[in-house]
Amino acid sequence: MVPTNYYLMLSAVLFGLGIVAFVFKRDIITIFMAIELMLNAVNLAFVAFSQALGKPDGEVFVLFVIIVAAAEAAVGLGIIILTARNRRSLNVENVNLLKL
Amino acid sequence: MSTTPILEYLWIIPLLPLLGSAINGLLGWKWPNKLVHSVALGATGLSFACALEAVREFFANGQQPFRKEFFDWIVAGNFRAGFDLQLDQLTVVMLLVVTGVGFLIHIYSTGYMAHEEGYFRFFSYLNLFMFFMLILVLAANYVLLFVGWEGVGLCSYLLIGFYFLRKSASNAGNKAFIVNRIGDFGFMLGMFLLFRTFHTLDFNALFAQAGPLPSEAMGQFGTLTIACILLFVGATGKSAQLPLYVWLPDAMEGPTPVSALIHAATMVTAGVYMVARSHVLFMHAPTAMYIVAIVGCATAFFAATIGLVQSDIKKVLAYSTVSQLGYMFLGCGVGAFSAGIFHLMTHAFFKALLFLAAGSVIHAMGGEQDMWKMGGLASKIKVTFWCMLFATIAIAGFFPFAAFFSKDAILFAAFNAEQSGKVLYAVGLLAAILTSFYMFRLIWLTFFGKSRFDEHHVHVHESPLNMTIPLMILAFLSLTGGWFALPALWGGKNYFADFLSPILGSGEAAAGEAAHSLEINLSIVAVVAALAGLIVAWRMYRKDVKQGPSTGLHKLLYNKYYVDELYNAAVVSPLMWLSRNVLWKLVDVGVIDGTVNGIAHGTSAVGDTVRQTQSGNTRSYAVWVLVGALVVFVIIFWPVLKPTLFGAVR
Amino acid sequence: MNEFLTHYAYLIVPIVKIAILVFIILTVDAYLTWIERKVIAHLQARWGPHRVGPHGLLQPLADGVKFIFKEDPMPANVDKAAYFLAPFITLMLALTSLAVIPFAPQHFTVFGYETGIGIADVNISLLVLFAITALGVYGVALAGWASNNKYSLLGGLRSSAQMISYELALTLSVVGVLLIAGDFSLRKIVDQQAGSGHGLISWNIFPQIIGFVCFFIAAIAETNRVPFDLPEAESELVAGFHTEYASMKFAMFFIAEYTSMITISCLATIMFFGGWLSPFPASWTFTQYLPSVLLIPFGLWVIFDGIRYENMFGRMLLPVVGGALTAIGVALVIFPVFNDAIQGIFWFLTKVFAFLFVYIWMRGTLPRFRYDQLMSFGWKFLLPVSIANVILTSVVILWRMH
Amino acid sequence: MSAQVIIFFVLAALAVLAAINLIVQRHPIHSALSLIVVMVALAGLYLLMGAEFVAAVQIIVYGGAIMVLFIFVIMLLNAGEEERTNFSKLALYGGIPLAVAVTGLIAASIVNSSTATALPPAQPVTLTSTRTLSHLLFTEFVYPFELTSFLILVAILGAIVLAQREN
Repeated sequence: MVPTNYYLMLSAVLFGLGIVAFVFKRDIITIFMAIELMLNAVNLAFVAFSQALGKPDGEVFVLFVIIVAAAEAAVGLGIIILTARNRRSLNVENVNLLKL
Repeated sequence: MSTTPILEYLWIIPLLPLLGSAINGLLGWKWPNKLVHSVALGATGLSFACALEAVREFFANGQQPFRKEFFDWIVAGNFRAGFDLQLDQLTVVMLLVVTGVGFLIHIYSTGYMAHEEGYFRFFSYLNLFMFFMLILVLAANYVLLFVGWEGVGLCSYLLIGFYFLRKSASNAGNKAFIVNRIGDFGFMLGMFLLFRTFHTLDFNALFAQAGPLPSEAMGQFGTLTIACILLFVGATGKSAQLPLYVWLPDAMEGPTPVSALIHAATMVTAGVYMVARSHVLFMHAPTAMYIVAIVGCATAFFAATIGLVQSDIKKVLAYSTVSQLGYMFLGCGVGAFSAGIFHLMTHAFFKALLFLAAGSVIHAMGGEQDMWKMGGLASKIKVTFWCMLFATIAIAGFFPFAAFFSKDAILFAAFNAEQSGKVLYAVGLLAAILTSFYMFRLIWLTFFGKSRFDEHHVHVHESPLNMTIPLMILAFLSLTGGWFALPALWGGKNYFADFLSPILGSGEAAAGEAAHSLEINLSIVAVVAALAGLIVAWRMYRKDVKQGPSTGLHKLLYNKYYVDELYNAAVVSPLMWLSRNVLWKLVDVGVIDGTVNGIAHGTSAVGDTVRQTQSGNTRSYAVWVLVGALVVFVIIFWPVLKPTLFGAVR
Repeated sequence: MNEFLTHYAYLIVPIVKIAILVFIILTVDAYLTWIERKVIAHLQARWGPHRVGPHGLLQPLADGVKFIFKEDPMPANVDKAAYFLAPFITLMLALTSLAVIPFAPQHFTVFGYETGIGIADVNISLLVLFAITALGVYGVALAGWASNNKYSLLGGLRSSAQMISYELALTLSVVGVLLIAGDFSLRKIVDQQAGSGHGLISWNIFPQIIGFVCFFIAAIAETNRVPFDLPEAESELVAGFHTEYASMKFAMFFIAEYTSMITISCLATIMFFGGWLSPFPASWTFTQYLPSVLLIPFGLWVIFDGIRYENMFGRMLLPVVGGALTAIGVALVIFPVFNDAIQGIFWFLTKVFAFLFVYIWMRGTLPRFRYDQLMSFGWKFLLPVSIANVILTSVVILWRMH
Repeated sequence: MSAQVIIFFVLAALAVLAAINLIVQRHPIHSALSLIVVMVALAGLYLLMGAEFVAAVQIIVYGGAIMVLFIFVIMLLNAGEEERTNFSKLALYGGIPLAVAVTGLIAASIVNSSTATALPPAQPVTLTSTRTLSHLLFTEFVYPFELTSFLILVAILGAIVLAQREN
């Protein structure tokens, strides 16, 4: 039997890696992937908890997270395509109009 | 279930006008007049019918005062103000007067307002007024009564300012509202005091507690006395008594039906009703009673004197109204509550009639209100003339018409009052003479003599039926209305007093059987007084007179004792000065604007400094997000983290 | 030795089964190419392969040898990792998807390890199947992208778009069946279709005819077969995503394609045509001799055809084959045990091959879609219809309940 | 060390390595591929825990739809390798410590929280969780469920509006 702690630690580590990617990658798409990675880490924690406590609610929540991720991907990638079209670059550091 | 469907659902009576008002007010703006006034009339008529049915059931129940708590409205601690309606003898009288006269005046208005702008607005307001007035008379506790009280105030404001394009009209509206505020303030203070003393504002509970209390001696200002005086201040505001009567004459800016309904028949009598309703308290406070009597008497005389010389037909009626209200208060003041209420009823009839007739006259004259520009109308508008004449006779107090009995009862009670009764009686009698004088002056100036307007421009015409029929009905009522209360010696029986006695107690207890001869004499005196007034007026205005230059006393009276100017100087202008120089220039500009602008500048300054962090580089933003996440995490998980971080150190 | 086996049976038995299955599948794939070429040839009034071995029976062998020994050039500056990964992904997924398919009802016990015919008996086998199919896109997409060639890229893009679009319809079209069966396990779905033993009337095809049509169309699109083979449209983009692939890598794509054809056929059989169930009512016991009735005449015909075959080799080989087939048929008659044993697998294979034939038949018949037609068909027709089917089915089921 | 633990560690190592690879790789396609590996590994973990339906959905939706969309977009935009610009000094110097801090804090609180350690091992409690899940989804969580469908509708519209060229 695998202790639940292992799963939680794994999810923490993945989450941290997601953060690092989120901060350190310059490619919009990769940053987006980092977000997905963090979502996955959280999902792992959810499933671990729900299985440990024998309650399926956590898994239901995972389903919701996945749905949201799908919607998010649809819109986000649309935005990415637009930015790539307009700014001819996927590097977020060139997309710097968001200031006074 | 019960044999008293309407009583069980008493709220239907006020609700109907409210519905009518809502319908007309919300949807009526593009409806044809027919639809609008059919809605309004339907609402009022139905509610009148319901009132009749309710009264029938009331009698069927053997005149058991009916009371029902429909729902809690305000509940806070031990304070409860419910939507409780009650129906007892007093309410019955008021209910019938309000709905009945109101219905007639609605009918009249359909003719009078036919060519006015904002027809739907007018009827919406009128229905709304009916609603509040019914709430007022049906209320079973002071708070609900106060709702109706304020509501009718609002409606009167709206209706006085009906021609809001006229500066004078809107000013009059404001004036009425503001002056009433003073009275209402007193009223509220009175309510607070009562609640503080008795921990309830419900009529039954309150009076049940107040009843057994010892009545406070004359000249002693106990709690009850003060409470009663405060309530009476409210009454002076609403019922236009000295010193707060000033708004009523200006209120004549409103359409004439409004003057008839609100400022003669119903609303202004609310004060009297309230005093009568809380007579238990007043009975325990002779001082307050005395004050009421004095104020009433003084008002009666004072207003009558002003009424002598007014040239505007409606103004005359307005002052007459004030003085008649004074009579009612006099009645209440000397303990003859039933007499006061009785006079209220009769007055509702003939004063409404007077106003409506005056309105008809004005209608006929094409909007002219100055009596000096009238004359000789008797032959041209017969119906109006006769109705007006009846009303005048009634108000003047000739035997055997309405005011004769009511006014007579009041004067008789005053005469028997233990506190300086004779004086009150004398002044009242004087006022009676004046009343009959200015009324007949009005008649002569308006209807007799040569016409003082050029026939070519103004072509006089009798009003349509829907205006004249209410006149006739009211005329009939004001002729016969007095016979409800035939004093014993007129071979009759005072049904009215007996009817009200379970509620008000028999105020005429003072008059024993021995007093009959006295009463006869007094009534003869009264009739003589009325005759005197008539004769004087006839002598003065028989021949067509010109409006002479007003001088001396006449000038003083004509300018209403300069009371308005006095108030202006004493109250209004200091207030204006205060508002302009202190509240505006100091408080508003200095404090409030200063604070607001200061905050704004501070915000922008902070923003200027903080925005440096906003580099526009998404990765930096990502880092900021991270910082925020860190902080939130630490805050949330502090209990778990504390041992983790510092437990390890030790 | 023996207790070792019993101890590790849970490892050994599946491995053995996998090895057997892979061998069988690869052979079937190989001969599927032969069958396809033959069938199409005859549809087009040609002979098809007939040089290598009698009736070209050894053609697949020759192709295999060719694939192995062919040179494998790699185009300049491709993305190596992806370039190598793509065919492996494709083949691996194609083969994996077969793992959850039950081929026959029997259960047997080896070394105390109880197992069935078919690798794994997962109770969400259908979901697993769809999951694997869903991953199938990557092979094509990566191949297209990695090989650094605009035709390949276009092919990859097309195929990924097409697969995403038709996956929806594919998944939705079987929901009806799921609603009826109330379970994800393919085995349970088949058992449910057995009904009260009155043969084919209780198969899902009848209540789910719409679902079946949607399913089959979408499935063809998923496997990139004609008329949905845009990713490798020869006339437009040389060979689509596998333009730059040669020899074994190309072979992998090919095997994968045929394997997924088989998978889909199996799936269709199981979902709609009652898997291994016989179409005849259980009471008709004589029908269980059908295999022999088919095998013996066929074997005799093969012998007859073989003895007067043009070349020596054929005259030696074909009679042997025919004899073997006849012998099997006779054996089935003699030993009822065997006969009972093979009933399920017989029907299953029959149905599967029927579907494969339909595949090939369509390839021989239908023209290719245009890209926009493809998309609008998938989104505007197939998807709504399958959704409507779902709604209809659930309504009917509810109505049945009450 | 039971078989399950071994499987767990294998899958976990796979996931972590793939995640690191996501960061190290410079071409978005490779990052995407490694992310897919992470997801598949996670699906394996779910299966290990007995959450089979979630595992399947994870692969179907994440692996089969979302990541395909990513790769599709990458191919469509023909994205090249990312250039290593460092305009944001904040991210350059502040990033690593913060990330480490957050991760460390989470891990620390997991390790030291009495509840997390007291949890029973996450094991296949029930293998028919699909039915229970759907039950929950349509009874207890029906409103969120409907809301998500609305959300998806909105997302579709948004994607369409974004993607279409204004003309």
